[in-house]
Amino acid sequence: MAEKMALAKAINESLRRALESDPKVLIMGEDVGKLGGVFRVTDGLQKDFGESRVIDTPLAESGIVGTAVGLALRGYRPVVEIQFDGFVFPAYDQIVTQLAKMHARSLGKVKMPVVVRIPYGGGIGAVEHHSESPESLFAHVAGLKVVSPSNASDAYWMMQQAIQSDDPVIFFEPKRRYWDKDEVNTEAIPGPLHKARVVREGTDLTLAAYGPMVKLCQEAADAAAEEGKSLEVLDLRSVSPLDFDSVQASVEKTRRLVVVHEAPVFFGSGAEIAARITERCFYHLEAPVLRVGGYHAPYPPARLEEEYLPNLDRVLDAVDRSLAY
Amino acid sequence: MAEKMALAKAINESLRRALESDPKVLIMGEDVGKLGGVFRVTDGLQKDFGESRVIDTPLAESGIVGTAVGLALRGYRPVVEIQFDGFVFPAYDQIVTQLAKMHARSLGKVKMPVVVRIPYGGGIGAVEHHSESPESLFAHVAGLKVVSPSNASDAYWMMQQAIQSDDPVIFFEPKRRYWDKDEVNTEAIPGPLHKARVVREGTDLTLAAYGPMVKLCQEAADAAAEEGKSLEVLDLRSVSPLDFDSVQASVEKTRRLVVVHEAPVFFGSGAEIAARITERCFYHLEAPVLRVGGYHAPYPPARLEEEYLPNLDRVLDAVDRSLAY
Amino acid sequence: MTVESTAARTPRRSAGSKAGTTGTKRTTRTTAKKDAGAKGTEPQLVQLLTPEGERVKNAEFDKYVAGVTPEELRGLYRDMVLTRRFDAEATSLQRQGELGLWASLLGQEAAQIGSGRALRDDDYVFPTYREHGVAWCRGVDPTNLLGMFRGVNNGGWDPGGNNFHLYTIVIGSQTLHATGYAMGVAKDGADSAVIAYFGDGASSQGDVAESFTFSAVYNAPVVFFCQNNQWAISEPTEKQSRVPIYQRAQGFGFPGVRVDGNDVLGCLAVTRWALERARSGEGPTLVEAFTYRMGAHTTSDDPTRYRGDEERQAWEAKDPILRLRRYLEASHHADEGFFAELETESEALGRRVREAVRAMPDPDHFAIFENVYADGHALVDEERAQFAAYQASFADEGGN
Amino acid sequence: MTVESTAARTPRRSAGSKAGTTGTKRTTRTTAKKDAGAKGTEPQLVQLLTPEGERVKNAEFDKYVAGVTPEELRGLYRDMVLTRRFDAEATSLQRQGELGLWASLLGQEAAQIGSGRALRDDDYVFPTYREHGVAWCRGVDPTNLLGMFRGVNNGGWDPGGNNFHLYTIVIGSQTLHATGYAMGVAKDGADSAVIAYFGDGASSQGDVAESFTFSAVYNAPVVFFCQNNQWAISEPTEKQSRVPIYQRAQGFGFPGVRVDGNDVLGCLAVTRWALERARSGEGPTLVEAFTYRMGAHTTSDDPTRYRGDEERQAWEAKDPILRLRRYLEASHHADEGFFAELETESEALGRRVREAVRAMPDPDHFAIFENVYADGHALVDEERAQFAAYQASFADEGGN
Ligand SMILES: Cc1ncc(C[n+]2csc(CCOP(=O)(O)OP(=O)(O)O)c2C)c(N)n1
Ligand SMILES: Cc1ncc(C[n+]2csc(CCOP(=O)(O)OP(=O)(O)O)c2C)c(N)n1
Ligand SMILES: [Mg+2]
Ligand SMILES: [Mg+2]
Repeated sequence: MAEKMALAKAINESLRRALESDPKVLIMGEDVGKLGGVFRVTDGLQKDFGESRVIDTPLAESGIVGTAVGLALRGYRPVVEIQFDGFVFPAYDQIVTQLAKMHARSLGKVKMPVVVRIPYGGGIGAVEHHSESPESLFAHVAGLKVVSPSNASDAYWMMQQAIQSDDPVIFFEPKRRYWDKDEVNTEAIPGPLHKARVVREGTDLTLAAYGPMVKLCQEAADAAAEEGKSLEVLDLRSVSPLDFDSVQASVEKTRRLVVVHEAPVFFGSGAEIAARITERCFYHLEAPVLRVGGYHAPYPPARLEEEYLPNLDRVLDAVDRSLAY
Repeated sequence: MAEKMALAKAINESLRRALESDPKVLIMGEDVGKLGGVFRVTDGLQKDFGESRVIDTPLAESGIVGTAVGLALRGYRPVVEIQFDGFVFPAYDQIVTQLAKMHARSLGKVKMPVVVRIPYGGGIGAVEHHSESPESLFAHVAGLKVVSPSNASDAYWMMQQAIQSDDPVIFFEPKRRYWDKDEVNTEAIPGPLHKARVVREGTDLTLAAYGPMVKLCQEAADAAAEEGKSLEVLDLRSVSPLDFDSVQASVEKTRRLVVVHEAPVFFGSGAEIAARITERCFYHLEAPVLRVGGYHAPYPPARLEEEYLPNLDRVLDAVDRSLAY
Repeated sequence: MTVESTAARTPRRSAGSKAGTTGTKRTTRTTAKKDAGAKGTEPQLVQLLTPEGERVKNAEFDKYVAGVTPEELRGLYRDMVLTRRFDAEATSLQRQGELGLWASLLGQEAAQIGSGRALRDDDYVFPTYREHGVAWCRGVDPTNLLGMFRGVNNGGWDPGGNNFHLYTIVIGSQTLHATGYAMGVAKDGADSAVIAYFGDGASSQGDVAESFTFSAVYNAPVVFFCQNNQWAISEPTEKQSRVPIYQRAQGFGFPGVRVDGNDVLGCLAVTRWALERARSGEGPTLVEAFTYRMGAHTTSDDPTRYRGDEERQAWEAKDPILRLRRYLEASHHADEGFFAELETESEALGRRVREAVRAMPDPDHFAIFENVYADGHALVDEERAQFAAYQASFADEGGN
Repeated sequence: MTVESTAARTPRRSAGSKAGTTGTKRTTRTTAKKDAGAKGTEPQLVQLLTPEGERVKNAEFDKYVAGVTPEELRGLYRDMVLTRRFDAEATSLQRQGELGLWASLLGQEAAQIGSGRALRDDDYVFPTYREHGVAWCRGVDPTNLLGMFRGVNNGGWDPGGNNFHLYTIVIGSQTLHATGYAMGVAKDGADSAVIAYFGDGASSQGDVAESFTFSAVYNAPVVFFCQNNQWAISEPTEKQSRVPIYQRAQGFGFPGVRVDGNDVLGCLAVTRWALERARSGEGPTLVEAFTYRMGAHTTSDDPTRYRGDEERQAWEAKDPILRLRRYLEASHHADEGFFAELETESEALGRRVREAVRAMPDPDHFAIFENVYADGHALVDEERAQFAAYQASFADEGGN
């Protein structure tokens, strides 16, 4: 059924559906029970599925992921919540050395169907550690898949697919879009989890983004259209694997690419995209791939975040610079 | 005095000099005392400087880095050892959320002169977690500096400079080069810590590397020379900051660039170098920047590491591919 | 520290039910004494002042407060009242949009003032994000605490200025900093002590356990001061431990004690004892201050979703300020004039803080690039320059 | 697991001195009993069989081994002997260059066989990298254990095949996996138990503390089996804890017990007790098996740099195999024929392992790209294809 719902609610519905359809699915995390999570993404789930399926954990992220690994070994499919981006690091060791490598270590004997949900990104005026975009730190690690939806419908379906995946998926939820509403068709059969989507067609330049920055790129394309520039907007949806084929196809057409993400530019996903697309499209590119992202600085205090984050002006500035080549 | 010494010994001598010249310098880590570290890099230091300066710690990496942060706040300059690359992850939270950000968090009031020594990289036939190259995971994080020497002389001097730095430095030691000997002049006044060095001049293509791969690139340049190709070899020495000016200068001359590192290519330092150099040298490059590095797979068991690691053939293959443009 | 959804809230639930407690059977092998339960009256609870304001004798700890003068008692009272006033002002400033968030210490004044006033100037404090009362004791200007909650900085005071470290948001990590600092104090041969604050929830973090290990092994002069305020956001203490938290210490080889965290005298005495241990080379101590978070976790939190009013009411009867007032009145250590004057002072503080916050300027945009490194970094320089050029391009556009 | 420098080694030191122990003062507040010291005779040590092979009575634990038949005793002996033989073979295979590294269990046979034989088939084991004896009890083919040490894989058996998880090298992490697995067992309503092995060094890791917290809070059916072999590479246990490790448990709300880790009967009994607790819903238990690493940490280690021979000699007198042999002989539970036959079997095992290892093929190069993901990954496919093309280019070059 198609229904308009907020992105947070779409994830909530998707988790509910997973809990209903597979008794092995578990929800774990800090405050995910009665409180329903600090963003209410797990609202009502403990009430309906009980404390043994929706588990308030001790305040210890390594413990959350480490026990999820054990539960997966026992045949469960845990969906764990990290309360905020900046609090995933105590779990980083379990994610990188255990969760990511267990399947390979066992020569394929065991599977790790664990989803790590991380509300991420800035723009909500929060205090330190609550606004970061650490996706690069996971994409570099083989064994993990990294995805980020940009809208409610994708959030619903990508969560379904992430839970069904036998691989660990780091699921980055664009927290500043939690309240954005979109049509969600809970019956549509979705495309593959790791495939990019052309959000808007264009001919002069490609804007590639994922998660919270897709909306910004759409706005930039609108603004550029008013100036007679036709921008194509790609929603990458997945950071690992990255759908280079779709980016390549778009760039072969537009011959220009700007990548936008909130994470710092230095060693960010824009670097990987620029490097690979330049290799694939060397003779097509009219301009170097440009990147718009965070600076090489700690995420700043809230009153500076607008200067730090990519915004319409900075995206359009990069578009102009690219078109000037 | 110039003296030929192994890279491990050069670090040992550098640590000794730091302990002698500054009473605030401390050495901390697992087995750094009587054993002198599993690679003997701290050999003899506890004997000569005592247990209060050279500290065997409990087996807990987060604790090692976290207490080093506290010691730095008290005015000490801890040099901590992580026994192997794969064991840095339990300390990742303290490194990323505390060590890297304390200076900025305090608006510059406190300094974090902490060196984190990490023997890294493969090629020594070790078991899992003992051969990884995680430098990308630190370079992406603002507040950290990341360096890696390629030879004994640099190891000596870069360690001196890292200890003198008021910023946290992640010091990646190329463990497979620990026993390689080189001339070390302990009186020479070195250039800046974060400046790349032209190891060999050339005109046809630039090979850029750091740490263990510099030697390989020199060998590749030798081999290419026999075929009449003149390769310039750059030892980057520092991954954050990255000396893009030197790379740019070289590429403006050679018009071709191949970056070599052991770390996986995907989201590796080659991506950042390729992206930025392509932007800076768009009209100079005759070929896309090519990357030679690890695959997107966990570091394999020892009997496969030769296939996994960049080697002479793979570097020369990339050189040929670049020259073929 | 948590920023929460502004999405629709579910209706208030009246039942104060807790997430189910695991049925723990008693075992024979532990030598640890088992307490009656985390929320009941505690046999081991050190208490010098009852909720009714009566001074009860304690053979072990009385000596640590024997010299406390009436003036000092009034001082403790004043500290608590002013801290509460400041805290209330911050909460309302958040409501008014002047702050993005506030983490109230309401109910924890005795734990913070009692422990904070036990410290010497040369001692060093590692707080969480809720130690406004301790900051007050250290002489940190309350306004400075508000910077991070307003979003103008991530910590607005010089930690070395008052030996009061910056607020730490990543739960538990400061306990390791405190331990390292204390190792440094010991190396220096100083007799200062270090105190690390953390919460009941934090007790589950691996970092806290590692700080126990390091401090025990190096015999570091550190006091671990756990304010067990019964809740970690929505999770009751039973989700963190099935035995009282103070017992955690003994398995690491140092003593733990539980004190009534709403009894300022008790907190003062027990902290003094623990600090004295630290100074005299006896190493670490764990103090569990049994108290209650009377407000929401932060201004973003809605406690009605997970706890009932009865619990709060029960704890209101144990209010830390009320009980000291009762004692001061009954013992005639303070008169009406004192209370009236304090009321005036309190209002003045509120006003001063309000005005100071409203006048607090937004940071300069270039602050993003400041202090990322102490010794500079080429990329930061490059990005700062690009940013400057970009900003200048708007200025160029003039009226656009 | 440690690969060490092949650099010059310093001369053997004869003094068995330890890294300085912190002068720990006794405190009054802990309820924990203090033991005589980590290396002395332990008052709390559960011991059923003395080093001299005498069976001593133990009111609490005798019942767990009351039914052990002479045949079972011979079985335990056989397990220990064969495990030691296998271990020795692996050490010499490393010397011969057939293995890159070996982590010997020499001296820890009783701890591993005693605990391993206490398990039921449906129980699940989470080992470190040294549990060759436990693997033996689980029926994992010894040859399979050698794959990772030879460098042909990172774990060469199916964990689910024998309910024996892969070796874990990152110290302590498996304790959380065990806890999660045990939480799953409880959810399934099964009465299986889970056992997590770790070392004295590992007890310092935050992950181990978190596993104690999680298992206690969820009352998970898990036994934490710590082999305190006195050393974490070069660091003596005092660098990890200033009180005996078994005491760690009580602060988390579950029992801890120290057993003579060189007494196979004691280990069997105590583990059975702990497993029974797990099965009957009493939650976690910590067992500290007090034993000794008689060899080097791994074949890369040189223990002469940090410990003396006297210590080893003292522990040799407590050899786990010797004491059971004495008991078997004195009680006439085994005759010369048994020992002779075992000797033959032992040699055969050595031979079989030797041959199997030498015949172990190197992995296919494409194995690098296998099993990175269960559901595939576009980049892995791409890199595999590039690798294939690159490999093929050599084939093309023919005689080059
Ligand atoms: C590592 C980490 N995980 C999660 C959070 C989110 N968080 C902030 S406060 C809090 C609860 C803390 O509870 P407690 O330690 O009892 O302190 P209290 O807030 O009650 O003072 C949580 C989960 C965090 N700040 N850091
Ligand atoms: C997280 C981590 N840090 C460091 C190491 C290196 N290392 C391997 S074994 C070891 C000592 C382990 O001591 P213990 O836990 O007592 O076990 P034992 O080796 O004595 O059986 C160390 C430091 C590691 N494997 N993992
Ligand atoms: Mg709390
Ligand atoms: Mg050990």
